[in-house]
Amino acid sequence: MSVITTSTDAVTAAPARRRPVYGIVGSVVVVAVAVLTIAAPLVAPHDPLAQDLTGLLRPPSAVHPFGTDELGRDVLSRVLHGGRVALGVSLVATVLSAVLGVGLGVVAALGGRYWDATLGRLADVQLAVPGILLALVVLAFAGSGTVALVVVLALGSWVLNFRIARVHATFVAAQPFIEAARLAGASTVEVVRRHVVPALGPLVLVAATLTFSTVLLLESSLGFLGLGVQPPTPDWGQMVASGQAQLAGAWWVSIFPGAALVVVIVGVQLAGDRLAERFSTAGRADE
Amino acid sequence: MSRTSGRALRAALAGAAVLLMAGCSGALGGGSGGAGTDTDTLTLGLSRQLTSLDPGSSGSIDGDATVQGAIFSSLTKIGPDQKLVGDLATSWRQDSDVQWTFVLRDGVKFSNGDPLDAATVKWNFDRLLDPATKLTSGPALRAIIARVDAPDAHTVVVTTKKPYLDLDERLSTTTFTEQKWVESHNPVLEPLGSGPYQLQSVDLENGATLVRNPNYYGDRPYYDKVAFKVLGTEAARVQALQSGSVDAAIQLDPQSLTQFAGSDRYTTGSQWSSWNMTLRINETKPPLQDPRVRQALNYAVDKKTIASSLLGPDIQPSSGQVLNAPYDQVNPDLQAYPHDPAKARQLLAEAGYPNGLDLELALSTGTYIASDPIAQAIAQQLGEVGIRIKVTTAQFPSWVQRSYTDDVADLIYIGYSSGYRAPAERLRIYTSTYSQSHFSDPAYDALVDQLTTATSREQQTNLLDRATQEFHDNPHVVFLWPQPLTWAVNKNLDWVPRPEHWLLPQDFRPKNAD
Amino acid sequence: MTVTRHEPSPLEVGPPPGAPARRPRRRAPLSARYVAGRLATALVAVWAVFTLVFFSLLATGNPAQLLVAPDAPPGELERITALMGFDRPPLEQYATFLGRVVTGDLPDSIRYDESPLALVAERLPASITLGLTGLLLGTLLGAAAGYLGATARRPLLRRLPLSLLTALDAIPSFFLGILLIFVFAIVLRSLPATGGGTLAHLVLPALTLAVVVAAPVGRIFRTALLDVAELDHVRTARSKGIAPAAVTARHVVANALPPVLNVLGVQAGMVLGGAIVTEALFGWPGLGQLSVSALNNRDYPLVLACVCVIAIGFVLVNLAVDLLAALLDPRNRR
Amino acid sequence: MTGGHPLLEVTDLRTRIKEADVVDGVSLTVGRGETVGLVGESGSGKTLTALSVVGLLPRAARVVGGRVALDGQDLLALTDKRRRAMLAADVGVIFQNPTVALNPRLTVGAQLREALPAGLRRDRAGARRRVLELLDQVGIARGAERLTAYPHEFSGGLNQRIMIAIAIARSPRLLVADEPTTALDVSVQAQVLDLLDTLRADLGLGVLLVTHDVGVVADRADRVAVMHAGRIVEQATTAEVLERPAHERTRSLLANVPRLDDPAPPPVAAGGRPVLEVRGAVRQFRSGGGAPIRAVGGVDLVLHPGQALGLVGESGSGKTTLARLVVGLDRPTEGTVLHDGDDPHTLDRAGRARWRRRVQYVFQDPYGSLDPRLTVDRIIGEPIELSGTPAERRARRERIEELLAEVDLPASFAARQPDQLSGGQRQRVAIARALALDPTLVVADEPVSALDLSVQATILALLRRLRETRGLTYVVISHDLAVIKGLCTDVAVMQGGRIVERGPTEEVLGRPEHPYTASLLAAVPGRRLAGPAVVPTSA
Repeated sequence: MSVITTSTDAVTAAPARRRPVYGIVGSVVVVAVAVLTIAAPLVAPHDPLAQDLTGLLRPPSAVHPFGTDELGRDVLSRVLHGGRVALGVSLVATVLSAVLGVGLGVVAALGGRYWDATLGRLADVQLAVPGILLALVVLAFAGSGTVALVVVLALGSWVLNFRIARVHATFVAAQPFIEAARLAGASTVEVVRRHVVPALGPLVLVAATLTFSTVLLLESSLGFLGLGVQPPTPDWGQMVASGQAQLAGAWWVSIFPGAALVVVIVGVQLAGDRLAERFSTAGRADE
Repeated sequence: MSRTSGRALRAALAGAAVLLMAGCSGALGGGSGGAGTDTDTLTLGLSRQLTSLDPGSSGSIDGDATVQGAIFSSLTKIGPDQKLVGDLATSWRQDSDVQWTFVLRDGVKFSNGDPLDAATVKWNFDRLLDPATKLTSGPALRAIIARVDAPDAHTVVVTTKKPYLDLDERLSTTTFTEQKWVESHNPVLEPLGSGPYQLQSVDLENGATLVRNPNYYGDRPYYDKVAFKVLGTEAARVQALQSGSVDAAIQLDPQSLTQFAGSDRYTTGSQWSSWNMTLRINETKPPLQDPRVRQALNYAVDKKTIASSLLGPDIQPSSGQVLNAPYDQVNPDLQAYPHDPAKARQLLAEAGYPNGLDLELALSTGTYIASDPIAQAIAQQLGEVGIRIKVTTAQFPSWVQRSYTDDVADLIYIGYSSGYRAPAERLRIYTSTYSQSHFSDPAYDALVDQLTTATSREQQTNLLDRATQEFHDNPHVVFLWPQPLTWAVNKNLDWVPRPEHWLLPQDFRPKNAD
Repeated sequence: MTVTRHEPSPLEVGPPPGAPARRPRRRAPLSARYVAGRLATALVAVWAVFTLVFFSLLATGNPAQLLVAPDAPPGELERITALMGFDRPPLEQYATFLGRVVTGDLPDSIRYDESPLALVAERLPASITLGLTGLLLGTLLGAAAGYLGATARRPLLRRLPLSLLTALDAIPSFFLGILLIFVFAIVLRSLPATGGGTLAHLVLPALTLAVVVAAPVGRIFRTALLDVAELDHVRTARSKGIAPAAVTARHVVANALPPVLNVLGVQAGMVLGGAIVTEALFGWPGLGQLSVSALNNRDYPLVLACVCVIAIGFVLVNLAVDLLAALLDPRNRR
Repeated sequence: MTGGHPLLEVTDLRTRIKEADVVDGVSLTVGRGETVGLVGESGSGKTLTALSVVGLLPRAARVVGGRVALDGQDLLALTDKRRRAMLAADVGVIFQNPTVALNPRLTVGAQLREALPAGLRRDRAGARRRVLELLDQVGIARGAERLTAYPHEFSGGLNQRIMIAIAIARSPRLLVADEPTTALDVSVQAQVLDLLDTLRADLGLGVLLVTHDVGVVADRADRVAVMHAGRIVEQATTAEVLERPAHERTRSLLANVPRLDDPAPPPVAAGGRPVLEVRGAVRQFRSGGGAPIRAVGGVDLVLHPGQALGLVGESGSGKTTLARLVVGLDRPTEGTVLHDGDDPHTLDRAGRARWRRRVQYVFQDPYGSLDPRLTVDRIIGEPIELSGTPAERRARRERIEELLAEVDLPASFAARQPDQLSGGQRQRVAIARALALDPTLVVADEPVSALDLSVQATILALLRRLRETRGLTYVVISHDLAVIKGLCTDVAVMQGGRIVERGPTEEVLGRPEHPYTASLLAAVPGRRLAGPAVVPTSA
């Protein structure tokens, strides 16, 4: 007997779920890049800072697989070392942003109207200033340093975590099991510790992948504008900028670090999508 | 969709469309004539954002000064061949050590038709000399000029405070506007001058559009219309050239120039300029107060290699002074410090720093040609003699601001250009009283003061040689090189590069035009 | 299976059990009170931003230093500083400045010697043009890709547009901009690389901005379409026997718009931020470029005007999005 | 116009979700003018059977075999387009929850017009006439005024009438009603079912009535099909099924229906200090701009040890709000709630902790009341960890085993998580948690309303047993009078935030004094079920 599909609506496409393989590929890419950059001193063929004024802007070759830059430095080694900075700074900023956002989100959700209104307004204010503009102001004020950079990146991204945490914490707080815990004698702090924070965990992890992409984008944009990590320390955004003028003649100076950025962001997004899907199916398991 | 919500949606969409169109017309109406598309329009790329078109504001030559140079006229001017000629003045003479008389051209008019006479010139000087104004050209002139008189409509008499041999050349960048106009307009954005062009529109961040001044007294410039485009970064300049949207641009990184080597559209070039690059040293820090340390810095940098690889094969290091031939008169006896790392290490050891020291080198983003790689290369070479360099970068304004304070970085990569060749002015930049100097050298200051008030050319040359020798032996900078003037200019255009970095529209004409 | 799942009896009057007493945020969004409340929030936001930026800038140094010629005699700096009032205590400067803002008598831009509002107003059309074009283009691209992603029968057509947008979204704006310039301006020479003024100049920066908007809009629209298509009332519509396309148009698309609007509100902020990089990259004569330049020049009356206008713009866009969403939902109407 | 075929003939229908046949060879018929009831517990496949017939399956499900013949014409053999046309012309569908089954963004008028046959839709005036006629037919007065309204402006009952109007708009011959009254209060439920009956009679419709409510089927259906695990286990006339149930499933289904003719627990003499005293309790909620809403408007209530008070009333009557006041989850705007003479909101910390142990709550929704991330062990142990004495904490493990045993769950369940439990097991865990600190007063808010009949019966039995073994004092909230009857010594009837009648269960339900109580009793479906008294619904 032939299979008959009886749903005839126009919106019939089976949810084109990303197959897990994409998530796995994404995770593998992220892990691979992370390993390569952490191991940069071991795997990089050259000193990323070693100049060769007689070999400027050499195209890719066996000695320099990614070519050399405007000071004759090996681009491959700089891309590898540049990842340490870009990914490290972004990771720290992501963690800071998650802690800040989730902390404030829980306070807003459970701290009563006053806190909710105040923090909500604060988030609105934060959102109303583009992250880049705020970064320009703060970095002009504090100077370009790693600490300032991390703070700026966290400031530019905590609102997402805040909103996700606030909405979800509000949802969790409205669940009967929270009242059950209160009836069992739990204080607000205990309710948060026992029920709210564990419930937020998976979501925060998914949000962290989003935050990480955002932060990495912002970090590289700042690097591109010359406000990020300072030379000679290599950084992807900064490297793209340094080769921008030579794009027609020496494309490799910009393209390789830019491509590295794209690969990491795609990898993180794929891994994040997979995570999101896993947790959302887990959440539906009992229906 | 229900009728009401449908209507609401349509209204919203219509509103958005109207906004969009309003925006378009606003944005598109602002500037007309796409660059490079209009054959009657000459499009020139500037490297610096404009700050002010007020003739009383001193600006960067590769920026507002060039635009001012097309709009205003001055008493004297320097031609493309470096010769000083009259502009508003038909003749001038030095009456005494401190008095000069300029005879003005007849019938000069501003672009709005108002006359420009000696009284106008006097009012302009009075405006600059008035200590109450904020005009940035004022203070320097106040140091030189005592008073300006206009005994009749054609005669301007300038009285200096002390003898000043180069006043005629010094005044080649002092330009004039009209009192009545300034009182009713914002001269920063609405200049009125008597030069070959008049302003049509200006956007300090992005450029200006000029049209020919019908009342101009001099040779009629070839192009009716000129668009200056601010291309603030190397990448912007390169991209503008690559996409063919400018006819000429200067201040290109030599490495970028190679991209245009085979271009069928542009000729490129590189030559000496009036711009002299050094590392200024902040001597408020103890190690740098020792002349041996400063000499060591000079020995440690391989100026020749850096200049030839990063600035162009023809660029030679400065000969141990802050002046370059052929633009400046130089001291022929001086030589560049040779690259001698051993000597540098020895001097450092003698000064008590056998293990080297840590210094900061501050850069201004994109202000000087190839400054980032140059700084990295210098840092590497200094590192080889044990001087560990941390390079910091800041936007030009904050970098400059910091350079005025004693908190300035230990080393800054900086250069000075000039629109005129008064030797005293070139050396004064490195006296200890200069706002960006952070050292004390009374002997050198005294020599420059004497040079400023020299009353004869022989005396001037003598004093110049003594001052440069003094500065060479007890250096307060790391002598580097002249920044080259690099350019890419449309093959069909005739143009003589000017070492001062002027990119004046009146200098351009098509190759085949007569 | 959710279909046969027993519906719990309707909630009784009162707040949801356990939740801290909270009123639904959007009760009567179109009432004057609601709009006034939102505008008040906007004012508070603008004031907070203003204060933050004011003190940050004050801390970065004395703007008078930039007004003084390099060869100015000693004392010139102090003179200008006093003239501009930069030597007063910070709080006094703040109070003075705030007072002038409130009375509408803004101090002139330091660099332009003109009212910063006039300068901002001059740049605003260009920014709005770029921003709106980017937003509209992105929305259209995203909506088309999302619609195809939910309804197309061919797997390729269903996946490709959305995947393409997602991939483009992973390219940082500055890098995408560079690539676009390289391809269209340098290799093909079909579009100008930098500057503003003509429609041709608008294409590349608008495309760069559109990508930022398109991918999230596309994803959300697709998800919303699929979710709404599963709702009971769509089943009701299907039971009426009307054509599938009509079901989609009347019942699915309209109900899938609110999440898209929400995303647009957030993305509008991204566009405002992205415009700073994009305008710098493409030399687009807009507000982003003006604010960066003003910041570099320590022209803080102008910086404040720019930042405040950008913040107001963001709040207004979000207000508009909220109002539009409310307009589209009759439940919010009476 | 008709051949020898029944109106609807389903033969060996199979519908699959993923790899499971959720409808596994179902065959049934519906004749003209006949109502066929399709009953079964949740998950039995009754709704999917109905949706398979009308071609409205969710995305994940698909029909893989069988025949669905309308008037002899096999729908499954037709092209999509023709099948759709035929279904549209001849079959009307009514869904469970009228509030979400209508498009919130379109006016009622627009949605009705859309349901008209294509030809009529284009004729503006004709369409309007027909729409008004339909509204009149489903008993909606002042139809013209209602056309521009949106569904959210109507009550559930009114919306369900509109759904019915949509279903009959194209003059179908078959009506498929999927749990048409489940989301409605009993009084509204009766009206809607009456309407369906009238329409069936007037229009000669065949009706396939899908429901879990045996009472509804008993009252309304001519024939009954009982479903279990995707199959029809019994199919016969209603009278036959009710009187001589052949299949074991049918028998247990009938046996588990709580009945109003069951005896109520005997009244308990009011002795000693009251466990609970509610004095003039008022709870107001601020509403947006308008006058404050009085959810509870001055309630007095005294409860003595051992009593079990049933709180009944329709949705919105203030039952849950009152319960929340009683357990201290909420504070009264006016008046006091005293436990053993103490007001918990004035107690000090230690006093509150002692009070906390004495009062516990069992929630309506066994899905939401257990933290899905914790094990049963942690869930039951939570009150002990938070409020127990040191001795209790040390004996935690043994205590949890005792509690599990008391609610008839094996000790091995301690390691499970809620998603590994059925609804009834969850509710047992929730009860065990409530008992962990040996409370004297337990408030149970609709403790069985989310459960299937068979499960419901066992939970009710558990609650009855606990009352006897532990001497608990109960407050039980339910909209289901039969549940109260079997469990409570006393009943309080709430209407509009007030208690309108209170007394021993037998008296109040046997001889209601207040007209509201009487109307509640009258609306309870299931008159045709065996037994002398009316039988309430389980919904």
